[in-house]
Amino acid sequence: MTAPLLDIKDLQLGVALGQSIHPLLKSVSFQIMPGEAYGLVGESGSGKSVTSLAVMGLLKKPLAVSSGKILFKGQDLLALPKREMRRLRGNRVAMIFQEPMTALNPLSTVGRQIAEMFVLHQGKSWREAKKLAVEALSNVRVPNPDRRAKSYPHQMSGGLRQRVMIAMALACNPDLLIADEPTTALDVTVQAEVLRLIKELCAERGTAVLFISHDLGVIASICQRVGVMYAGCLVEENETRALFDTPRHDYTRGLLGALPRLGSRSQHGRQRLVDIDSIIADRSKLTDTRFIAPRGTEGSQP
Amino acid sequence: MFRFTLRRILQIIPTVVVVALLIFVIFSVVPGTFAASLFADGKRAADPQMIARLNEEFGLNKPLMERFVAYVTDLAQFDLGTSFRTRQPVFDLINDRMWASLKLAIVAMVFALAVGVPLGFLAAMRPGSVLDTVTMIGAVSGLSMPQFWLGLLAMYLFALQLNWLPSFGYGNGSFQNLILPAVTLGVTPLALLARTTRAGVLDVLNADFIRTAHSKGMSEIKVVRWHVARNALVLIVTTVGLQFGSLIGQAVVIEKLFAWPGIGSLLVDSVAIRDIPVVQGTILVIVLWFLVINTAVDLIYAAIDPRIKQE
Amino acid sequence: MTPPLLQVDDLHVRFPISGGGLLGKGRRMLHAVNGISFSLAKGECLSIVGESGCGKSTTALSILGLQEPTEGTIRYRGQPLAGPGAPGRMQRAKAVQMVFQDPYASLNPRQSVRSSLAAPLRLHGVTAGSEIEGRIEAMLKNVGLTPEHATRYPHEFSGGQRQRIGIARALILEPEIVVLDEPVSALDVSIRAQIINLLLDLQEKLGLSYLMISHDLSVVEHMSDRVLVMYFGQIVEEGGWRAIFETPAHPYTRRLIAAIPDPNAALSPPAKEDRHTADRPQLAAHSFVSDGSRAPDVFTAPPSSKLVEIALNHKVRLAATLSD
Amino acid sequence: MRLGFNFWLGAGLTALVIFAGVLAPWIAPFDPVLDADLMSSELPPDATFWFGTDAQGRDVYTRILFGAQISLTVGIVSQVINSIIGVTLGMTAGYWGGWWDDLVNGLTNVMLAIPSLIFALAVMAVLGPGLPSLLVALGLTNWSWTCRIARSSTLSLKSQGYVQAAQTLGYGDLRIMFTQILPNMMGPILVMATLGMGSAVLSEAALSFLGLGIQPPFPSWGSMLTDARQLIQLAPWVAIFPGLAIFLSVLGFNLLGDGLRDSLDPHMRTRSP
Amino acid sequence: ERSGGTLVFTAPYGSSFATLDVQASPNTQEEFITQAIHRGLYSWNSIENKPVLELADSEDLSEDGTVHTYHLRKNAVFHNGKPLTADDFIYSYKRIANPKNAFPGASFIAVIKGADEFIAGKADEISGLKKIDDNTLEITYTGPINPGFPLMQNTTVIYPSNVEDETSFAKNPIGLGAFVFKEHVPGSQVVVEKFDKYYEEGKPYLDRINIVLMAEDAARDVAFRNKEIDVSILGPTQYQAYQGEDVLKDHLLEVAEVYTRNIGFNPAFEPFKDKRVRQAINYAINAPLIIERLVKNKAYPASGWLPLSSPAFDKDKAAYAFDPEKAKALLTEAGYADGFEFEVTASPNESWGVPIVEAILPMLKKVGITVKPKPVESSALGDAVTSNTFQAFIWSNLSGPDPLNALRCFHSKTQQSACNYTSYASPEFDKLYEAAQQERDPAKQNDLLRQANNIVQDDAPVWFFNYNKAVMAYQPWIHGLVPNATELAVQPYDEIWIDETAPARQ
Ligand SMILES: Nc1ncnc2c1ncn2[C@@H]1O[C@H](COP(=O)(O)OP(=O)(O)OP(=O)(O)O)[C@@H](O)[C@H]1O
Ligand SMILES: Nc1ncnc2c1ncn2[C@@H]1O[C@H](COP(=O)(O)OP(=O)(O)OP(=O)(O)O)[C@@H](O)[C@H]1O
Ligand SMILES: [Mg+2]
Ligand SMILES: [Mg+2]
Repeated sequence: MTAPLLDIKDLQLGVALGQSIHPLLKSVSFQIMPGEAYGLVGESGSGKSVTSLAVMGLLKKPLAVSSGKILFKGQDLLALPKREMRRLRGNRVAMIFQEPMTALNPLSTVGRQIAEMFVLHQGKSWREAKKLAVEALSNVRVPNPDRRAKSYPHQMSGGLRQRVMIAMALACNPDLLIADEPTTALDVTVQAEVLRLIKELCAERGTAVLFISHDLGVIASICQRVGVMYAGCLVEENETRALFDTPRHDYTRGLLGALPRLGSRSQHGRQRLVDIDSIIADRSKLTDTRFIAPRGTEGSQP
Repeated sequence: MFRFTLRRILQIIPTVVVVALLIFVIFSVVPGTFAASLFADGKRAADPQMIARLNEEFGLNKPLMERFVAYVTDLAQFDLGTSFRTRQPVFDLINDRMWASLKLAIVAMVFALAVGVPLGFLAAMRPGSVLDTVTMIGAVSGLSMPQFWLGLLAMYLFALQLNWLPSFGYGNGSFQNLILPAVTLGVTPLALLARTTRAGVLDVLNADFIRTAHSKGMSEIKVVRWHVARNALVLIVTTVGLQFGSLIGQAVVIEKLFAWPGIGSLLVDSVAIRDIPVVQGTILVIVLWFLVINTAVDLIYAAIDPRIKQE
Repeated sequence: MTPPLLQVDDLHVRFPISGGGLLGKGRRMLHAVNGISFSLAKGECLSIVGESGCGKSTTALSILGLQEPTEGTIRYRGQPLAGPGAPGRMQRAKAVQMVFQDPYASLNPRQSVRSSLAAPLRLHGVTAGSEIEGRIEAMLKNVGLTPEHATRYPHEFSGGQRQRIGIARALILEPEIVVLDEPVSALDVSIRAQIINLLLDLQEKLGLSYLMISHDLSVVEHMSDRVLVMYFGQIVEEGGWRAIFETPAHPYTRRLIAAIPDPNAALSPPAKEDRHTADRPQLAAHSFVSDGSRAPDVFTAPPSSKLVEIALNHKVRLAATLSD
Repeated sequence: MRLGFNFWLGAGLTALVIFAGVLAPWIAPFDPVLDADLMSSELPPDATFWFGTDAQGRDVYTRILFGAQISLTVGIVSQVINSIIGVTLGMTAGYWGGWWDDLVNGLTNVMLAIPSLIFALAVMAVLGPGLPSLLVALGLTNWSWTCRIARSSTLSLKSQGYVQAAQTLGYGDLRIMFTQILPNMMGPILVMATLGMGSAVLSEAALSFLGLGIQPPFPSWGSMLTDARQLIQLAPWVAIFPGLAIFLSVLGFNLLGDGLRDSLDPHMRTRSP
Repeated sequence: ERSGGTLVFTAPYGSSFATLDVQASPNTQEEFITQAIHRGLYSWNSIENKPVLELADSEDLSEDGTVHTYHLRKNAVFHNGKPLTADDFIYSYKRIANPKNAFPGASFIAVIKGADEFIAGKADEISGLKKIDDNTLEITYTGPINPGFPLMQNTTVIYPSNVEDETSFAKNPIGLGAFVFKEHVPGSQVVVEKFDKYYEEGKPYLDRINIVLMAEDAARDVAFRNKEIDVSILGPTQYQAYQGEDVLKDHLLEVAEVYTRNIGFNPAFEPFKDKRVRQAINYAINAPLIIERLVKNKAYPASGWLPLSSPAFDKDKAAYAFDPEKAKALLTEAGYADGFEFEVTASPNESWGVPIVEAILPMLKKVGITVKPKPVESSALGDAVTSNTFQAFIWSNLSGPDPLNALRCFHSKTQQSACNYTSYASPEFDKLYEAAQQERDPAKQNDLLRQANNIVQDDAPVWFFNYNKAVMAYQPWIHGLVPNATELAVQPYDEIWIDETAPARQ
């Protein structure tokens, strides 16, 4: 059995309020295998983004990890010196953010912003790096990459900008790509193209993906395994198909039933949507039970 | 870019026209006349014939409308009129004084920039640190002090007690004479620049694209050099423009205190003796200066920020 | 024949865009809506779908009187709602109301729920305190809140509750038509279901007509009776929900539906093929003005084309030359 | 809303000024104008005259207390005028747009281009020195920033759901402006006004220095300081205390404004001067 | 050896020179330039306290005293090399009186016969001006007056008649004085240098004078203490401070100048119609105390209109004593037992403006009178007073050196707007004054004027405050300064020299 690429062990983090720490993540553990696409879904505010930021080592001031380990290829990222962490970041672990508009520097050409990756991690000269940047743009199927490299972010549509982000993230062929809701700001048709792009490129290069989304449909179309988060806990984890077929945790079940599914009206007629609140009597108890299925099997109780 | 430039330059015109009208109206109803002010010090008995003669000579007894037409006609030919007091063209008077004012404003601004921007930058890099706290307290204090009070204190300290610098005046135009007034004048823009720089840098540091930069594995220094500096510059340039533009106007008090022969003191003196053509001309020049500087800033802005030209 | 509840005819909206000429004169026009016609029947839910910027909101705002149409007419029960002879804000307010997308921005943070709901009543001549109280209470109950909530301020509510208040406010004047602009897209997944259920309940209970704008095709399918597919200011396809979702004709509609990440489809790929192969052979691809894959120029009027009825109540936009 | 140390320090200083101004008639040991004994002029601070006496033999402490009234009046009244002008113009311009917006924008640019001290100087020259003229002069000069902020706030509030909702509910324009828009932009306007109070007090001092401020016997801090500049060596207390009073009160207004701004909207810092 | 050195002189009356064309400017500020560069027919002799001939060696006087024949200096040369001739006088006086120029000096030229017609544009020549030959000039005056006063002013100096472009005088002045114009840094200073061909043998001593502009007292104080300037005009506070400092107190030059500070009462304002009210105010105010404490003794208490240095000053006439009781009694008599309220129009001037009104305010309050300062700008004060729109005003007015001219302001025939600001009219005074006008014997004339002055004092049309004391501080190495009662700051530069102790000469 291969070693996991990313192994998060019992991660706890919180907001430091003076002396005390207000916990946001109450013990989260999961593993991502090399080349695997892992999805995280969950309620807004359940801690998906902070988990990903913790992996990147990008938590800012009031937020801090209080315990746990983040092992990347066996190395504990939390114990890594800053310098080493920087070398890893972008190079081995890369990230795409939700808002492609604000995630790019408006005053700098996209070509240059991609080229920075090569200068930083491969010690290339700016001239070479710019050439590689054009190549990276063409890799993400941006038409006219030569010209596009010289454009500024505001001259591009949302979809193009997100492609630039992807080009940037994949520039150094990272082992892990973290994508935090990369398509929620995009139109459906554009979203589909971007998703296909991520899927194809990562498959091509064997890049593992940590994919965060609200949208179960998106998760289903990309990920092999899914973790469901609720109130700072990973409450259920399973193979995608198994999770959809036999959700076990109340919240997961609520989630799946709460949304109308395309085609279900014509098959079953209009059915009342499941109201999560009605199936969950006591939200505070929700994190008491967890359903973590061992990899490769159907879900089972811990 | 050319079109943008031209458009911004043409936009100055209506503002100048309105300002010209405004000051004409204001100073046509101002009480007191130049002729009467000649007797203000009581050193001569008032001479009604002479007052009448002077008013006639300056056309002050003509109807307002007629004066207005004459004023506008002259202005349209870039003629600012003739000073009541010196009987020289206002343009010459202003020209004589402009350079002293410019020198003062430029040195004050350079001082403010050289000190304010680095301080603001450092403060923003370490928010909450001692340096940050001290800088920001200093900046609010700088903004809270009456300028002439500060100048007076500086004058007593550096000129009288320490005897390091000349206390007043233009001298023969040497740099030493410039230091005290320029530094005093520079305090306000310095404080404002330190504050805007800090706020601007902090805003940039909180922007999403800085997080992107960090996620690329960039070191702090590179983040600042590659991404923060230029974005913060956009804000700094705006402040510099506004401040630099209004510095000549703000210098009125400082010029008066330090007997600096700029157009600020020319203005105050001319208001005091009701030398209306000079007052109008000076204000116009000060306004024009403000507009030109800000237009220049807009152009610089457009050069820095590719988004501007678009709209 | 009685006129339909709402009738929109050949609606055009153009926005002047500054910065054309040297002094910002010679203004260009942005063609946001280009000749839209449709009608809305009593008790019906009509949805408009289409990509961002295609003019959905502009259409809705025109109906609400928040945007002056450049051309075209909008009639409510045969009476013009916009343009000359249109009623004032007051009458229109009783005909059409709106539920907004962002539950956080749609409530005045400085008004309590009660005053948000009471002020429009007062404005429309309901002055008796008891009547106002009664109507507010009833309305709060309708949207699943309790009368105690009335004294609170918006920040004391969750997103879902705010959206309920927004719905209550839209319904307090008892309008016949409610415009829903992305009513659930800003809400967390777990709350969406509640609001969708609520909207459907209210529609049934009060006999409301909905004009819904949404990106989310699964919600559209779930809620709508009829669907309009908009593309750059024009309706490219129009039909009952079944026709649109089961037999989409226009390539843009098909692309739209295909793009929906659907867990069922993703997990069982063959099913996907089945659903969209029901092409109509008589509609050759070249007869469409645009297949929606390339962005047209928003600064010029679109080329002429025509909506053609291909089945009962199912229309598709075809190039004008072909249909002539 | 979390208010920082700055805010409380500013609030404290401002409260002190208000306290001094309001209670001056009761807590001041002397009359600010009539208790002048030339025989006891320029006395250094002692138990009777806490801050010493001035050239006219008046108690500096008393005059500083009464000076707070003038400074508060100048600060508050001029800012109320400024805010009313700025908000009215900015809000209507932002709400109605069109030619009115262009006109207001033009006017704002004009006002911005004339340095406020110079405009105040001109207005004072026309109206003559004195408190009422000063209130008018300072009230007319500094509304352009308020106007800009009001306009941009209105523009962004206009597209907020609740404003649009009010329109669809049949509210009239004025009702919408006053019940929906105005209350929601009071924060930044208040900040501008607070900061403006500080600069009004400073402008009063500068105009006094230029011979156009409030004239005696009203004890304004600016004129006290201006009168005292000759005495800075002989009787420094006559100059130091009014200088400190100006400094501390302006500091108070500024800190208060900064504090409010930081707690209302940290991003506003960069938008206004 | 007195020769050499640079004098740094201050021009304290503003932050600029209006113009270098001094004929066009009535300001004291420009007199500094005049004094260095120009000469007029007469000049003021500070020692003898009267005007004396300057550009003529001698004059002949006609029987009726109206025609003067001047024998001009033969060695006088303009800075441009032109020798002085009678043409230069005719040219200069016509230029000053030219109606197109509207120069302020025109009213001085008006003492020459025929000048009025010329000024009015009705004549091409001034009939009273006659060139006998190059070196002889005959002037006919309108009456038997002393032409020294009008013709010694800086607005009546003589320019060379051979300069084509008259506008050049404003930038490049040419005169007959001891110093040649060198440069003007606007708003900063005027530099003049020694004129080698100056007509007085051996003069001037100085090589160069920098006349620096410095209006702000505090700045001047610092500069003087820093030894950046050689002389400084002192304000009251500095006067007091300098007197207390050993290094400074020995180098103060004091003089009683010829200005009377006063509060003028408008008789159109009901209470001021009554002489007793006006007297009461004079009794109610402790002027000496104000002078001592507020003006720091930089003034002399006024005992009447004519100042100490006036030849018609009456040493025996006592000033109004400080007597509030008497003031109250007078007010009661006049029917104002409960007092009244009046406004004093005042400029910000520290010696004769609002601060003084502030000081009398509590004193008058004690006798029941409420005073309100009505602040105006300096430039508006003249307007307010000459347009007679005041209840009372506080001002400093010229009251010398010529007593006849000074008392003209109380002659009922003088217009209110000219200088009879208090609309004073007393038949008794008029009789004495008109007699004095006709009197040719100076002693008798002064006697008449003395009596007239005392009538004014009794009638109290004004509150008599003080006569100005001008004080100049100078560095110990400066010599040759004179107590000029007309204006202390204006010094005869050709007499001044600098000794070896000057830092610049070491
Ligand atoms: N800088 C911060 N300071 C304090 N609390 C924070 C901070 N950042 C996040 N949180 C809190 O941490 C919790 C988890 O936030 P996170 O952004 O990870 O949620 P999420 O699952 O990504 O939600 P969403 O789906 O809305 O993006 C939330 O309750 C949030 O309020
Ligand atoms: N006030 C306006 N001024 C100028 N252009 C406008 C204005 N309002 C809308 N537009 C433009 O009109 C077009 C249609 O806008 P509209 O808001 O109707 O789109 P939409 O379909 O609702 O998009 P979304 O799904 O993003 O809400 C867009 O290109 C938009 O930029
Ligand atoms: Mg998130
Ligand atoms: Mg929309």
